[in-house]
Amino acid sequence: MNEEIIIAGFGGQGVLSMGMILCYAGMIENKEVSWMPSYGPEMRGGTANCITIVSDSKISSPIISKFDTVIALNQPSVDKFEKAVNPGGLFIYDSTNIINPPTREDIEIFGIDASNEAARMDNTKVMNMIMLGAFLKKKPIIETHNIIEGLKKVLPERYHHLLPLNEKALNRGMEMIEEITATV
Amino acid sequence: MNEEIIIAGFGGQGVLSMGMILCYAGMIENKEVSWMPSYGPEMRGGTANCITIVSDSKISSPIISKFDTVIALNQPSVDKFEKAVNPGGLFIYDSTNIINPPTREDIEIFGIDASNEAARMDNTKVMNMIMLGAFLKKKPIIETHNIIEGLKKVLPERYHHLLPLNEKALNRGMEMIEEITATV
Amino acid sequence: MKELRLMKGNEALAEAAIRSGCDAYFGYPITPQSEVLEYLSKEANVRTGMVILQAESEVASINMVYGAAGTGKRIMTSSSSPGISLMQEGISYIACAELPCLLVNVNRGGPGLGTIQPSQGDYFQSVKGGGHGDYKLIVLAPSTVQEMSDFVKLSFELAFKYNNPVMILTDGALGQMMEKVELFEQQERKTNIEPWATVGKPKDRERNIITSLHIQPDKMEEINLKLQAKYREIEKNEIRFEETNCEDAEYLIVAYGLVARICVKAAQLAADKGLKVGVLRPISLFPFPYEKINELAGKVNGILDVEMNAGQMVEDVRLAVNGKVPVEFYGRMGGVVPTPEEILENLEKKLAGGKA
Amino acid sequence: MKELRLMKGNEALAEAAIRSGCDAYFGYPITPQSEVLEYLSKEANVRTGMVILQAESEVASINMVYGAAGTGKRIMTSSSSPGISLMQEGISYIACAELPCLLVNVNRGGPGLGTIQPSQGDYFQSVKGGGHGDYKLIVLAPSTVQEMSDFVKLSFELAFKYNNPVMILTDGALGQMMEKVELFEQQERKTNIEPWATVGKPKDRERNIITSLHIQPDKMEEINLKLQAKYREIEKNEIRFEETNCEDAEYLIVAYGLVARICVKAAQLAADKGLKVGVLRPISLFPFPYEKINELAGKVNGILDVEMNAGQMVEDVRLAVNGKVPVEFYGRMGGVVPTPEEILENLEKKLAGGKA
Amino acid sequence: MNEKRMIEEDQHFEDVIAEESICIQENIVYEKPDTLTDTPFHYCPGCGHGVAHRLIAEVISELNIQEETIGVAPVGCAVFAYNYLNIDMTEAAHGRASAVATGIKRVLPEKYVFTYQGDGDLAAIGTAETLHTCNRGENVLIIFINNATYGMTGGQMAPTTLPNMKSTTSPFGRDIATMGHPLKMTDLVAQLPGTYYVTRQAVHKPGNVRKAKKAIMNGFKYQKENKGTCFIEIVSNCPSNWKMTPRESNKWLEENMIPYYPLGDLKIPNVKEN
Amino acid sequence: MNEKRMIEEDQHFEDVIAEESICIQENIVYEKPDTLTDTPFHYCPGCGHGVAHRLIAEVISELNIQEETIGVAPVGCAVFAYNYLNIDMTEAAHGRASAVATGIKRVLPEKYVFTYQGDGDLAAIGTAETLHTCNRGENVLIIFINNATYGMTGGQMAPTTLPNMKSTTSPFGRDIATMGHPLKMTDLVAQLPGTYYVTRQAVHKPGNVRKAKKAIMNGFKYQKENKGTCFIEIVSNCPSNWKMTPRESNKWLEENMIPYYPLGDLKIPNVKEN
Amino acid sequence: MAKVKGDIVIDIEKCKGCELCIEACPQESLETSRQVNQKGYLYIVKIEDNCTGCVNCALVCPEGAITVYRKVDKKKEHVAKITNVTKDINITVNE
Amino acid sequence: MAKVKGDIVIDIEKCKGCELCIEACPQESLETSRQVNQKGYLYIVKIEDNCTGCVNCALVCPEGAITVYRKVDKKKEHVAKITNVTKDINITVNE
Ligand SMILES: Cc1ncc(C[n+]2csc(CCOP(=O)(O)OP(=O)(O)O)c2C)c(N)n1
Ligand SMILES: Cc1ncc(C[n+]2csc(CCOP(=O)(O)OP(=O)(O)O)c2C)c(N)n1
Ligand code: SF4
Ligand code: SF4
Ligand code: SF4
Ligand code: SF4
Ligand code: SF4
Ligand code: SF4
Ligand SMILES: [Mg+2]
Ligand SMILES: [Mg+2]
Repeated sequence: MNEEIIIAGFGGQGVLSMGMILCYAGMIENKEVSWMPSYGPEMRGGTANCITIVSDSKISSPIISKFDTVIALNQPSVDKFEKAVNPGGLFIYDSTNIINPPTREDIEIFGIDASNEAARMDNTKVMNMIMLGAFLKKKPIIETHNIIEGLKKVLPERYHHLLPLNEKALNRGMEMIEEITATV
Repeated sequence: MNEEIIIAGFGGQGVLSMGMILCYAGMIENKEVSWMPSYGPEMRGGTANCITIVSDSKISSPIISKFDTVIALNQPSVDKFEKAVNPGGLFIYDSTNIINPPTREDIEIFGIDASNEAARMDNTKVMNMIMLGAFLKKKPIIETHNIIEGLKKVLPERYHHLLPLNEKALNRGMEMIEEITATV
Repeated sequence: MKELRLMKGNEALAEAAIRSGCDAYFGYPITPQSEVLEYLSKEANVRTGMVILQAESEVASINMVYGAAGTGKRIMTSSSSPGISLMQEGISYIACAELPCLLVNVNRGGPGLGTIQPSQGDYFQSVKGGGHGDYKLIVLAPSTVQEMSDFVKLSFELAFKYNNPVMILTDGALGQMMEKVELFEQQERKTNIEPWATVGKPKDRERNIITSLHIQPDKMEEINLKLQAKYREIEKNEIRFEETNCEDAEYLIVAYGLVARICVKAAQLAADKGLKVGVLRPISLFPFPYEKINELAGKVNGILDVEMNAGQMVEDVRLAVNGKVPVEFYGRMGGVVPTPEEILENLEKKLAGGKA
Repeated sequence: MKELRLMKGNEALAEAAIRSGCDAYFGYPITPQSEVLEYLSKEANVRTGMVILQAESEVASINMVYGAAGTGKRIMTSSSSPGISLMQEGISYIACAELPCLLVNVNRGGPGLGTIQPSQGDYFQSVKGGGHGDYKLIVLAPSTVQEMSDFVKLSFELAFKYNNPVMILTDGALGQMMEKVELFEQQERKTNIEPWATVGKPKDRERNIITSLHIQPDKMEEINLKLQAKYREIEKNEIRFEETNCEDAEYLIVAYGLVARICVKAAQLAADKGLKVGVLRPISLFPFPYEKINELAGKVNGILDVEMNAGQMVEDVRLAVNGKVPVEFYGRMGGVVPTPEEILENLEKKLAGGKA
Repeated sequence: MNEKRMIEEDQHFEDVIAEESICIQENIVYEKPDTLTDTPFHYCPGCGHGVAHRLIAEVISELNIQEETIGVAPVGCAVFAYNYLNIDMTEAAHGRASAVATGIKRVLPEKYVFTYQGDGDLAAIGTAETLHTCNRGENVLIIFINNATYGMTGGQMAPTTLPNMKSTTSPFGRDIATMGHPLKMTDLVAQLPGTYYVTRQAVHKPGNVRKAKKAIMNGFKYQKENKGTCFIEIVSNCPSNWKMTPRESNKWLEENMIPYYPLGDLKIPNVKEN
Repeated sequence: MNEKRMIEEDQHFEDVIAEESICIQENIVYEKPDTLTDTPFHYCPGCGHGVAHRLIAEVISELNIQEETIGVAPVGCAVFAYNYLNIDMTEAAHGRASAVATGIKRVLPEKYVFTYQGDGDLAAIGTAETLHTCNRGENVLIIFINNATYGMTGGQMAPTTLPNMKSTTSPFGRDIATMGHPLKMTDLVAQLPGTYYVTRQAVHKPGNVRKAKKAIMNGFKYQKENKGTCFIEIVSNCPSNWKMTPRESNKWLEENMIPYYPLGDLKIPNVKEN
Repeated sequence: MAKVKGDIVIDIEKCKGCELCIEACPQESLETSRQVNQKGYLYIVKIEDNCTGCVNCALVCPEGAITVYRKVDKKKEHVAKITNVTKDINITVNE
Repeated sequence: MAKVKGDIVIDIEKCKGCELCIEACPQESLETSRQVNQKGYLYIVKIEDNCTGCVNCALVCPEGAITVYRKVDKKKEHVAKITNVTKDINITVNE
C-alpha cells in the first residue's frame, strides 16, 4: 500500500489536521508516513494544503506533484489540483462550498455536501472529519479505530469531549459517500 | 637602472620617510617607484621597515626578499636583513647604534656614525638624511637636487625651515661614506 | 525500547538537542525555524536544566554561542538564511578559536529577504565559508526528519572530536514537514571539563585563552596551518554519503538534503521507463565525497546535479569529476521545490538524449 | 594634463571616489583601510559636497549604503575582512534589490580577528557569495595603486550598467603601499535620476519600491531567473584579465591582485633559469576568465595557482581547466606574503620536476 | 467557510433605504486618503497596523508631500507597507530601517524620510541603529509600533513583552529574572540630545487616533526644520498572537499595555507648533 | 634612539644609597598584584588602560577569585588584555563582549564574569549587545574605558568624542550637526531596571584610582548576589591619539572630559555595602 | 425615528469584521451582519439610522473601510449603503 | 635631610617615562632620568629621599612599575633602588 494524498482548502478548515490524523493513525499501524504542509507568513485569507503519504514501504520523496487522491475543501483548491490526480485516482470535494466541480473523466470524483452536513450536526468544525470519512470509505488504508486514535493525538486534550461527535462525523462521511455515485 | 632597497629601524627613526623621499625624487626623474611599508597596530617599541624600489622600467613585485641595498638603523634590523642583501650588494648601517655589524664577505658594508653626527648637528632627527646621503653617494640613482625636492614633499610645510639643515645632513652623509672604507 | 514520534523536523531537532544533553541554546526567531526556539522554551529547561535564551539578534546569538562554547559545554544556535548571514563574522571567530558548537541553518529562499520557502541557496556560504578567512565548518545535510534528530547528536560528537563548529544545513520543508522519528535516549549533560575551556583558572594550570588574534603573520599562519591540517584529517575520516542504486547505473544524480529524496523518486520513475539512474547523496557537504563521485563518474554516462539553487554544489561535483563525464545541472530557486517529474525530464533532455 | 601623485593605495582609492563624483560614503574604521574614511573626511565634502558618514558599525554602514543606493546615486563603503563579514546580510539584500554601489574589501589575514596583514582569504566570500542565496557581485581585483584608483571609476560604471553591486577586492599591502598614480579628472556628481530610484514619487509615475521580498516562491524564482540572466550577461561582457608572457609559456601561473605581480617577478627569475613561465592575472574575479584559462591550459604543461590563502581561486582554475593539465597550488596564509623565490621553488618542485 | 457569496442584503435593511442619500461627495467628512492604495491590508482583523498606516497616508495627503516623501518599511508584519502607501518606499533588512533612512536622508536632505518599525525590529535587532540614528539627530521620522510581540513570526517574545506575559518563547510568561524587563526604547531615545520630538500614542480609540494623527503630522512638519529626529511610539495590539478578539485585545491594551507604557509626549520642542 | 643600554646609574644617586634599605618584603605597601602577569603592557606611555588593568588584577587578587573569574577582552587597544591578566579569558569580536559574557555567565552562573571594553567597542558597534545585556540584567560586570577615541585603529572619532574635538575622521572637529552628540551610554544603562550598580570613575589621579578600585571591587562583590548588571565607566585618556604628552592628556581629561562626563555614581544599590 | 445628520458607507469587501467600529460608535448604530464577504469575514452593517457622522467608526477602522458623510441642517433619513454591490457580483474566487 | 619613612622601587624596564608619577608625587621626589631603558624610554628616578611611602606614584603608574615600601617608626634613610640591574646587563637587543 502506498497512498499519496493532497488535502487543500482555506486556512482554518482543518486541512492540516486531516493529514496529521492520517499520519498518526498510519504510525499506529506501523506504516511509513509523511506530512508536508504548505506554510506561509502570518497572513489571513490564504489557502493551505498538505501532502500526506501513507505507505507500507520507505517513502522517498515527501514532495510530489501527482496524487492518488485529492481532497479539496474550496474552489481554488479544486481549480489548482484537478490536474494533479493520477489517472484512475480519486477526487473528493466539499460540494457545499464548491460551485465548479472538477470535470476530468479519467478519475473518480465525489462531491460531499460536508459543510452543510456539519452545520446540521451543529459544529461546522467537523466538516473535515466528514470528508476524511468519505475518503476512508473509498480507500480503507487505515482502520477506523486507529483514525480515532490519531484524532486523539491531534485534538488538544481540552477538546476531547468532542471525540464522539468527530467519530460520528467520520461515520457520517462514510455513509454519505456510499449514498452518491461518482460523477465519472 | 633598477634599485631595490630595504630601509629598517625603530619606528620614529625616519625609516618610512627615507623611502618616501627616494620615491618622490624618483618620480621627478620620471622613474618608476614603489614603497611598501611594514605596518602594525598601534603598538610602541616595534620595528618598522619599508621596501623601496626605484627603476627605469615597470616594477613587477613591490614585495621582494632580496635587496640591492639594505640600510639598517638598529641592531634588530642588521640581524634580520644581513642575509637579504644580494651578493655584491650594499649594506649601510648606523654605527652609533649598532654593536654587532654585519659580517658577510660578499657584500659591501659601511658603518656610518650617523646618530652621533646628527647629535653634533644639534638635531638627532637628521640622522636619516645622513644615512640617505651615504647611500646616494654609493649609488647615485637620483640627482641630489631632486632628493631635496622629494624631501620638500615629505616634510610638512611647517618644518620647511629645516630644509637647509637636512640638505647639509645629506651632504654630510655623502662625505662621511667617502671618508671610510667598506669593511669588506 | 523504541520511542517513535510523529514530529516536525524543527521539533525533532529541538528534541534531539535536549536529548543530546545540550547545555545551552541562544537564538533569535526567524521563519521557517522558530519552532526550534519555541519547542525548547517549553521543554528544555524544565527537563534538563538546559539554558534557553532568546537573544536580541543573530549577531548577539552567535557571540553568546562563542562565549558559552568557550566554556567547553554543548552549545548551539539555529536560524535561517538572513540570520545566518549576520552570523558570519562570529562563525569565522568560532572556527578560528576552534570552539565546538552546533549551528543550524534552516535554509529559505534568497537572496535578500526572499521567501520563507525551502531553498539550498546557502550551500556556498556554508561549505566555502561565508565569513572571512580560510576556515571550514563540518556541514551535515539531513534529508529526513529522522536525520534532523540523529545529526544533532552526531554534530556534537564531531564538534568535540575536532574542536570545530558543525553546521546542520537543512531547509524550510524539512523543518516544517512531519515524519516518524525514532528518538534516541536522553544523554547526560556534560560533566567533564575540556582542558582548553575558560571556566576559571585553577592554581595548577596556565590560564586558558580563547582568541583568534595573532598579530604576527607567521604566528597567524601557524594557526592556519594547524586548522588546515585538522581539515585534512576531517576529510580523511568524516566523509558521509548515501548511495541509491549506484552499482549499475547508467546515469547518476547527485543531490543533497530533501532534494535527494525527490531525485530517488525521479530515479524510480526513470526505472519504470527502463532507464537506470543512481542517486548519490552527499551527507557531509564538508568534507565532500569527491573521491566517491570521481569513482562513480568512471562508471556512468553522465551526471545530473540537482539543487534548489542556481548551481552551487555542482561546482564541487565538477571538481570531483574533473572532466571525466559531462556534468549537467538542474535547479529551482527562490523557494520552489522541483518535482520528480521535472527532474527526470531534465535528466533525459540534458544527458540521456531522450533515451528513456 | 597628466596628474601624477605618489599615493597610498587606500588614499588613491579615496581620491578616485571623490573624482568619480561619488555622492556618499558610509563606513566604519578598521585597519588596514581606515585611511579611506580618514582621507575622505578631510577632502571630500569640501571639494564636491560628497556626504561622508562614519556609521556606528559595518552593519549600519551597509544598510545606509542600501538606503542611499536606492536613491540612484553613487554610493560606496569600504572595510576589511571582519567588517565585510558583518555586511553579508546587507550585501545579499543589495544584490537582490539590484542596487548599484561600490563595496571595497581591503582583505586582511583571517579567520577571526586574525592579523592586519594582507591576505586573499576572502575570495570565496566575495566571489561565491558570503551572504545567503544566489547572487553575484562583480568583483575586481587591482594589483597596483593605479588600479586602486582606476577601478573605482570602472566600478561605478559597471554598477550602473548592470544595477549590481561591485566589489573591489584588494588587500592590506595594496592599501598601505605607495606608488605613482595618474589621477583621472574630476567627474561631475550625478544629476540624472534613475527611473527605479526612490526619490519621492511624482504624480506621473508609479511609486518605486526597493525590496528583495517576494513571498510567493514562483515570484521569487522569477526574480532569481532575472538575476541569473543578468549574471550570464555580465559573464559575456565583463571578463577582464592580464597576460604576461603567456604566448609560448611552458608553465602557467594564475594569481590575482598583488600576488600576481610577485608571480611575474618569479617568472622573471624562472626565465633567468631558462624556464618559460607565463602569468595570467584574473582582474575580474566574477566574471572569472574560465575560457581563457581553459585555452591556455591546452598550451602548457601545468598550472600553478598562487594565493595568499589556503586555496580558494584554485577551485575556479580547476573548474576552468577541467582536467586538461595538472593544477597545483601554492599559498601563504594569515598575512604572510609569498616571495618570488619561494613561488619559483614551488613551481619547480610541484610541476617542473626540478626542470629549471 | 461558505464559498458562495451572499450578495443580497437582509430584507430589513433594504426596507429602510430612503430615497435621498446624503452619501454624496460634498458631504464626505471622512474617507480613506488617496495616499493609501486600494490594495486591502494583509493584516489580521482588528490589527492596529492598519490604522497607523492610514494615519500616515492621511498626513502625507494633507501635507501634500507625496512627491517628496520616502518611506522605509521594516521586516515585521508591516513588511508590505509599500503595498499600501502610494509613495516611494524601501524595504529595509530586519532592524535596519533607521540606518536605511539615514542613508536616504543624507543624500536627499530636502525630502521627507520616515521609517515604520515594529518592536522586534526597532528595539531588539535594530537597537544600535535606532539609538545611533536618534543620537546623530538624523532628520527623519521614526514610527514605532509597539505590540509587545513578534507578530510576523508568530508571537515570540519581544523586548517590549510585558512581565509575565505569555508568548511562544515565554510559554510560562516573561520571567524578568532571566528575560529582563520590557525595554522602553522611547524613554531612552527621549534622553538623547539628537531627538527633537518624542511621543507615545495609541490608536485603539477614536480620541487616540486623533492624537496619534496629530503627532504624526508634527513629526513630518518638524522634519522640514531639520531639528533632529522625531520619534513616535504607537502602543498597539496583536489580536492574533495575543490570542484575543480585536475588542478583547484593545481592552487588554488599555488595561495592561498603557499603564506600562503611559501615553503622552516625552519630549516636545520648546516652541510648540500647532 | 640609543641602542646601547646605559646600565650605570647617575653618580648622584649612587652616592646617597644608604646601607640599610627599608625595601624588604614586610615593608611593602604597594606592589603589582599577582593576578597581573609579568608581560609588559603594549600600551603607549601614560595610557590609562594600564592602570585599569592593574586595578582589576588587584581586586581579583584581593577577593581571591582568580579561580572563579573569566574575563572578556574587547577589540580595541585592550585586545591583548589576556596577556596581562592571569585569569581565563576570551577575546570577543568587536563590540560583542557583553554578548560573549552573557554566553559564559549563563552556562557558568557561579563564576565571576566581566568585560573590559572601549568606547568604540561598547558604545558604537556594540550598542545593542551592551544595552540588552544591561536590560536583561545579566549578572556580569562591564568595565567601560571611555577615552573619546578609537585608540587601536589610530584615533578616529568615537561615539564619546567631545563636541568640536578633532580626530582623524573629524579633522575639522566633531560637528554636532552631522556627527551627533557624544553618547552617554552610562547614563542610558543607568535607566534600565536590569542594572544594579552604575558608576563613572577615572584613574588619572591617585584619589580617582582609589575610588575606581573601590568601584571595581563593588562590581565583583555585587555579582555574587545576582542582582543584575554592574557597569563601571572609566573616563580615560589616549595621549597618542589626542596628540599630547601623558601629563597634558590628563590635564585635558580633567578640563574637558570630566565636565562632560561627570564622575560619580549613577545608580547605587539601596543597601550600600562597604 | 431620530433626525439623521450623518451616514456611513462600509466597503464590505475590505471589512474584516473586527467590530472595533461597533465599539467606537457612540450611537450604537453598527452590528455584525450574518453574512460573510468574499474573504469569509462577517462584515459590519448599520442597524440604526441614528448616525451623527461623528467619524469615530472610521477613525478606528483598521481597514479604512468606512466613509463618513455628514450633512448639517438638512432633514433627511439615510441608512447604510453597501458599496460595490454590482461589482462584487461578478467576482469569482480565484487564487 | 628629612626623616625618610617610605621608599619606592621602580622597575625601570617597565617604565615608559610617562611622568605621571612625577605629577602624582606630593613630595616631588621623582624626576625623569637622562637615560633610556631597553625600549628607548627615558625612565623615572627618585631624586629626593623624602618619600613618605604615600603610594600615589604607584597608584597612577600605568605600567605597574613601582613598588612602594613604608616603615613606620623606624628611622632609616633610603633612596630609590633600581631593580634588576644585574639582570639588565646581560640583555641583548634581539627582536
Ligand atoms: C535577520 C532576520 N532575523 C529574523 C527575521 C525574522 N523576523 C521577521 S519579522 C520578525 C519580528 C517582527 O516583530 P516586530 O518587529 O515586533 O513586528 P510586528 O510583526 O510585531 O509588527 C522577525 C524576528 C528576519 N526576517 N531577519
Ligand atoms: C568588525 C570590526 N570592525 C572594526 C574593527 C576595527 N577596530 C578595531 S579596534 C576598533 C575601535 C577601538 O576603539 P575603542 O573600542 O574605543 O577602544 P580603544 O582602542 O580606544 O581602547 C576598531 C574600529 C574590527 N576589528 N572589527
Ligand atoms: S500577527 Fe499581529 S501584528 Fe501581525 S497582522 Fe496579525 S494582529 Fe497584526
Ligand atoms: S592608542 Fe591610546 S588608548 Fe591605545 S594604548 Fe595608545 S594611548 Fe592607550
Ligand atoms: S459616524 Fe459616528 S455615529 Fe455614525 S456610525 Fe460611525 S461612529 Fe456611529
Ligand atoms: S472597524 Fe472596519 S474592519 Fe472592523 S468591523 Fe468595522 S468596518 Fe469592519
Ligand atoms: S610613594 Fe609617595 S612620596 Fe614616595 S615617591 Fe611615590 S608619590 Fe612620592
Ligand atoms: S608612572 Fe610609571 S611608567 Fe610612568 S614614568 Fe612613572 S614609573 Fe614610569
Ligand atoms: Mg511587534
Ligand atoms: Mg576608545
